[in-house]
Amino acid sequence: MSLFEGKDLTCIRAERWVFQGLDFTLAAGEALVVIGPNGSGKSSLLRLMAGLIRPAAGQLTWCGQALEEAAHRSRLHYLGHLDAVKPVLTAREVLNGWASLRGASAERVPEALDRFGLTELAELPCRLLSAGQRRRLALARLLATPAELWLLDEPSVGLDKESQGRLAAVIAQHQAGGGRVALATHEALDLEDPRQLDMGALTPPAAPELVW
Amino acid sequence: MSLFEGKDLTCIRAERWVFQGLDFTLAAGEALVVIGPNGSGKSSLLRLMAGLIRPAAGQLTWCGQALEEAAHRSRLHYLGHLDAVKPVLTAREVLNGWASLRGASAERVPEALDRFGLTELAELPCRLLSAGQRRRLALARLLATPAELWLLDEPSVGLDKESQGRLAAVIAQHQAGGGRVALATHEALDLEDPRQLDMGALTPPAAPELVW
Amino acid sequence: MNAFLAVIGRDLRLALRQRSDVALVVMFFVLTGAMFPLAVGPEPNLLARIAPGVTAVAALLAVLLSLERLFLADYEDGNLELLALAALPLELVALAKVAAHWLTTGLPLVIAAPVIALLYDMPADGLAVTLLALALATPSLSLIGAVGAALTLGARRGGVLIPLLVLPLYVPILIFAVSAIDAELAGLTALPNLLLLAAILAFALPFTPIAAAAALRQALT
Amino acid sequence: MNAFLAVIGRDLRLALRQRSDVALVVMFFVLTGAMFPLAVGPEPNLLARIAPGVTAVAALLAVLLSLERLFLADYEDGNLELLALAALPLELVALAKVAAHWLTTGLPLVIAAPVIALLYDMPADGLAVTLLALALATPSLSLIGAVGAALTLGARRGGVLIPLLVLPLYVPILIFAVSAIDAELAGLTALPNLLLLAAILAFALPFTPIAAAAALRQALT
Amino acid sequence: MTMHRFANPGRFMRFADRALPWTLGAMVLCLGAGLYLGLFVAPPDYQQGESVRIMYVHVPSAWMALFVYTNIALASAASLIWRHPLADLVAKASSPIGAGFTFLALATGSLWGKPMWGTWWVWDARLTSVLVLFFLYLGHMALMNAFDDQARGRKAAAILALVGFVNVPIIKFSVDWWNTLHQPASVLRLDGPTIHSSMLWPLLLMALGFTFYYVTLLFIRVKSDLLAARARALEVAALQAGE
Ligand code: HEM
Ligand SMILES: Nc1ncnc2c1ncn2[C@@H]1O[C@H](COP(=O)(O)OP(=O)(O)OP(=O)(O)O)[C@@H](O)[C@H]1O
Ligand SMILES: Nc1ncnc2c1ncn2[C@@H]1O[C@H](COP(=O)(O)OP(=O)(O)OP(=O)(O)O)[C@@H](O)[C@H]1O
Ligand SMILES: [Mg+2]
Ligand SMILES: [Mg+2]
Repeated sequence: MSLFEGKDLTCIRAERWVFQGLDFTLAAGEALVVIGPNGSGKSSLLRLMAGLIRPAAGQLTWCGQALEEAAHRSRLHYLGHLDAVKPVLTAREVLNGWASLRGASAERVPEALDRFGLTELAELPCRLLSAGQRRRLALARLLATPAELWLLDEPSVGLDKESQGRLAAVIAQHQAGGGRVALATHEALDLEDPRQLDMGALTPPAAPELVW
Repeated sequence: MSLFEGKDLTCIRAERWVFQGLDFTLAAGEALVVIGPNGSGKSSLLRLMAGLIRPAAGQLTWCGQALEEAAHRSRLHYLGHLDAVKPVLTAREVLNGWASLRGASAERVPEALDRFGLTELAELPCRLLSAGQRRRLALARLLATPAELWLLDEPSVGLDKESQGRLAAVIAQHQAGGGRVALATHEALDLEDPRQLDMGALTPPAAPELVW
Repeated sequence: MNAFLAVIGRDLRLALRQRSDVALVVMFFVLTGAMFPLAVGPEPNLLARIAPGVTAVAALLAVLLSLERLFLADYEDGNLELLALAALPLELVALAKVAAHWLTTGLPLVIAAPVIALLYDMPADGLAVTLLALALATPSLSLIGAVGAALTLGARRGGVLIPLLVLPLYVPILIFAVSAIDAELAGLTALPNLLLLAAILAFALPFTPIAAAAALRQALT
Repeated sequence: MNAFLAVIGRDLRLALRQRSDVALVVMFFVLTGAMFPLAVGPEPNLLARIAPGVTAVAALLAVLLSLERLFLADYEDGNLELLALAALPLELVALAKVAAHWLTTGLPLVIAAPVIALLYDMPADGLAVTLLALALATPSLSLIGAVGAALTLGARRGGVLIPLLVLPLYVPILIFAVSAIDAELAGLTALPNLLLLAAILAFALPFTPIAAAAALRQALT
Repeated sequence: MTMHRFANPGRFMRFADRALPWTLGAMVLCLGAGLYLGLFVAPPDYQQGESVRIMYVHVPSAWMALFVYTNIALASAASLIWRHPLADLVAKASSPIGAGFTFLALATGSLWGKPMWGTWWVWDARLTSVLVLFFLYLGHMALMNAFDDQARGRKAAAILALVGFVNVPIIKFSVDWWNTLHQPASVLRLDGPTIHSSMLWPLLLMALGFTFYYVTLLFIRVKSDLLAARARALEVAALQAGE
């Protein structure tokens, strides 16, 4: 059974050690919930998993093999702190664009909009959307095109109660379909048997071994 | 006793009705929690209260008198969805700058940093701060200079558990000192006897599209 | 390929969403061109002398101005991450964005050039070569400019840093373009200079996207 | 007053955080100046003719480039709300930001002007007037530019929209500045043109901040 | 800068400390001899007169301008391919020195131009391309310092250096490709030097001296950069210990 795995990962950002010696495994259908205080490195870890930044040490493997860039890109969805929504485009255009960026058709877009209750807002330019509506649009991306691995950085930020429910349901369905999800959060989300990774519990990075 | 009051407020943004016929009162020491689904107009209401946008109908009064711009500006703190943090400045510089913008001295800055656990990070350029650390810095503004009225738009977004506690404590202290706070949120914050204003319960605006 | 076109389409839609956008570059081009007669005075023969130079410089500056936003918007609103994770390599993404940039900047300039030629009443044959030279030069400007734009992401005052990085690299293009027009106006052949422009383009086309992509990766870490 | 200085200080610190920043505007100024000889050819007498015009145009463009970020950054990161809620009226905030902008843009240009004068070997007396003209013109450029910058908040491609709004208003400044230098070089008196420049400044100083503030309020709703 | 793993600056420091006195000595010797031969021994030019002696500064500095930029390009390639942090430091330390040499070439050139061509400056291919090189140096330096995250600035500058390298051959062969006022190469040419040895020797000595000057300065600057990096690392460590 294929496994997404990180071994002894060290992350250095702007000369500052964020974490070191971090291990994780993520099997099909699993949910990995990354928790921890602000600045403990949750977002950094997700960016590592997405291949947006390289680990200073340690390695990421997909069923044993080291990550192959193009393949990895095409198998993941990354949702960051930013919503990546263009003010001048309508919600629908944003999703269509994203779908075709992934080389997929736009057939799933209407359903994606519907799942996050955006159907009646679909034709509005996004600059008219409220913070939470924007966030929901960003989330709708997950459904606009299929992807095996979801990397979600505080997905529930700004969502109202109902939308949080929708999100939980969407994630559960994703897992049921054998998809895997790693998400960072400060709020309690009700997921199917989540495994927790507490960044706060890691041995805090020792003072970086000095230049010499 | 002085009262901050809004009567029969109507808000129209980009030709779209956000809400109408909204009333609120906010007495000294009170906390007004604005809840409601995404797009129900929480942020818009707070911007109205701050005087950043004008009501299409209805009026805002401070102990009976209609708002006097300059006076109102100087008595409020507004915290929006954006953190208004300059990537190139250090946390301390950001707060000092804000204090002097308000025509105040920087004497309270160290304490403000401390209350939100930013003292160790005070000398880092803010672009190195994580999302939650930025949010905490934005919140520290509330303490950097005194202001009677706090308008907080989803203040707890991205905060870890500990910081949420700090925030609650700070707000409680503010109320105890006779300050008033109006905040929009989706999460449950434990405040001293909050009064709720549910935007969802308002008579919904006619239609999401243009209404001429 | 599919995704490549998607990126172009996306940027075109963004640019054309406000139809004014394209018009703006053109107007800047024309305005700058129109500024010099005001600045150096009206003698016709003097104007005729500087016409090719002014045209080239104005076009170059118009492109320069439009460069900053090439990647910056996507970088600030988080779209760059998504592009970096798109189905096609970042090099091609960069190339696609450059293509869109040229279609919304360089091409309109070429089309608008006759206006300036008219302002300086340039002879018809000179105009023909001007258009040709611009058509060959502007793509290179976009390509090289993209590298500068990508390099300055996250740097403050990118708007001023970009010209400093890019202008030195623009110099040969500027010189060859002007010499081509001058040669034509002097009754000589413009061919060698046009060929040099083509050579620069052929050289920039494969390499600049690689450099730009590398810079973008840096910006994302 | 206190808060007024605070705004200036804040922007100065932002600009000077990297010392290079100010240098950049200057470099752009010099680069543009250096571009024209490449474009119009090396004849010294021709260059001497266009020297004043080029200097003025280059300065004008350098200011233009630096304008976009004047309010945009604050607008996008939410600082503009805070400035609008600061202890002093928005008009003064705008004025303070313009002052900071001039200190980090116009002033350096005045100081750098001799370099261009050297590239075109302009006589010393001409240089003196050039400096005077720039010193009078650049503040007006910043003031008027601020209005344009404020108006274009929210519009994408602001970088190109601003020139469009602002250039027409810059034209008189450009003309008077150039005529002043030309007059001096022609051995006549530059005084009348300099006075006209001063008049424009005196006129822009009180009114442009009001216009800018109004535009900023619009951007915030 | 992820010094911690990839490089061993300690080794470099020790090497630099040992090499410095020698490069310094060599520099003094070469420059001294070169200047003496150039200014007093070498004959004045039959048409240029004494002003030809500017050559002994102008030409070597012009060569160095090209040589240093080439070094930067090589170092940049090394840093991008092998991620070797020392390469980054070399590039960073080199560009101000190179800019200095370029400026010297420009200044002496235009000083020489006044008597020879009757003007300080002409916009011909060689002069212009050197001016462009000067701005490439400035751009490299500006980009290097344009980021709060030094590592980011270094990588960006490295990419720029590689892109800008195309200018070097243009400068070198501008005189051959375009007809310019400036005279073509007579020393650095495939078919061997074509100037008299009485002029060639001081020229080469000066060139050698300039090279040693460059190397010496390079060692010093890289060393100080390493020390700065170490100080920063300590500072950060202190900060993080606090967190
Ligand atoms: C600012 C003006 C000038 C610049 C930027 C400049 C630049 C250069 C450069 C880059 C080289 C190196 C050529 C190579 O390595 O092949 C060079 C060499 C040389 N320059 Fe200049 N030059 C300038 C003015 C002059 C003047 C006025 C003279 C004298 C008439 C002159 C005489 C020479 C000579 C004799 C060489 C050596 C050529 C050789 O033997 O390789 N230069 N100059
Ligand atoms: N900048 C804007 N310009 C025009 N209309 C806007 C703007 N921002 C929001 N709106 C509209 O106003 C309505 C209310 O937006 P608002 O941001 O106040 O909602 P909200 O309650 O804050 O939502 P959220 O919980 O997502 O923050 C939305 O339906 C949106 O369409
Ligand atoms: N863009 C960046 N460049 C350099 N360092 C950064 C950057 N972003 C964050 N850091 C540093 O990395 C550390 C971890 O940041 P990260 O964003 O991963 O924390 P986080 O767990 O996501 O915090 P939060 O819960 O607030 O999002 C922080 O201490 C911060 O100093
Ligand atoms: Mg985070
Ligand atoms: Mg809101």
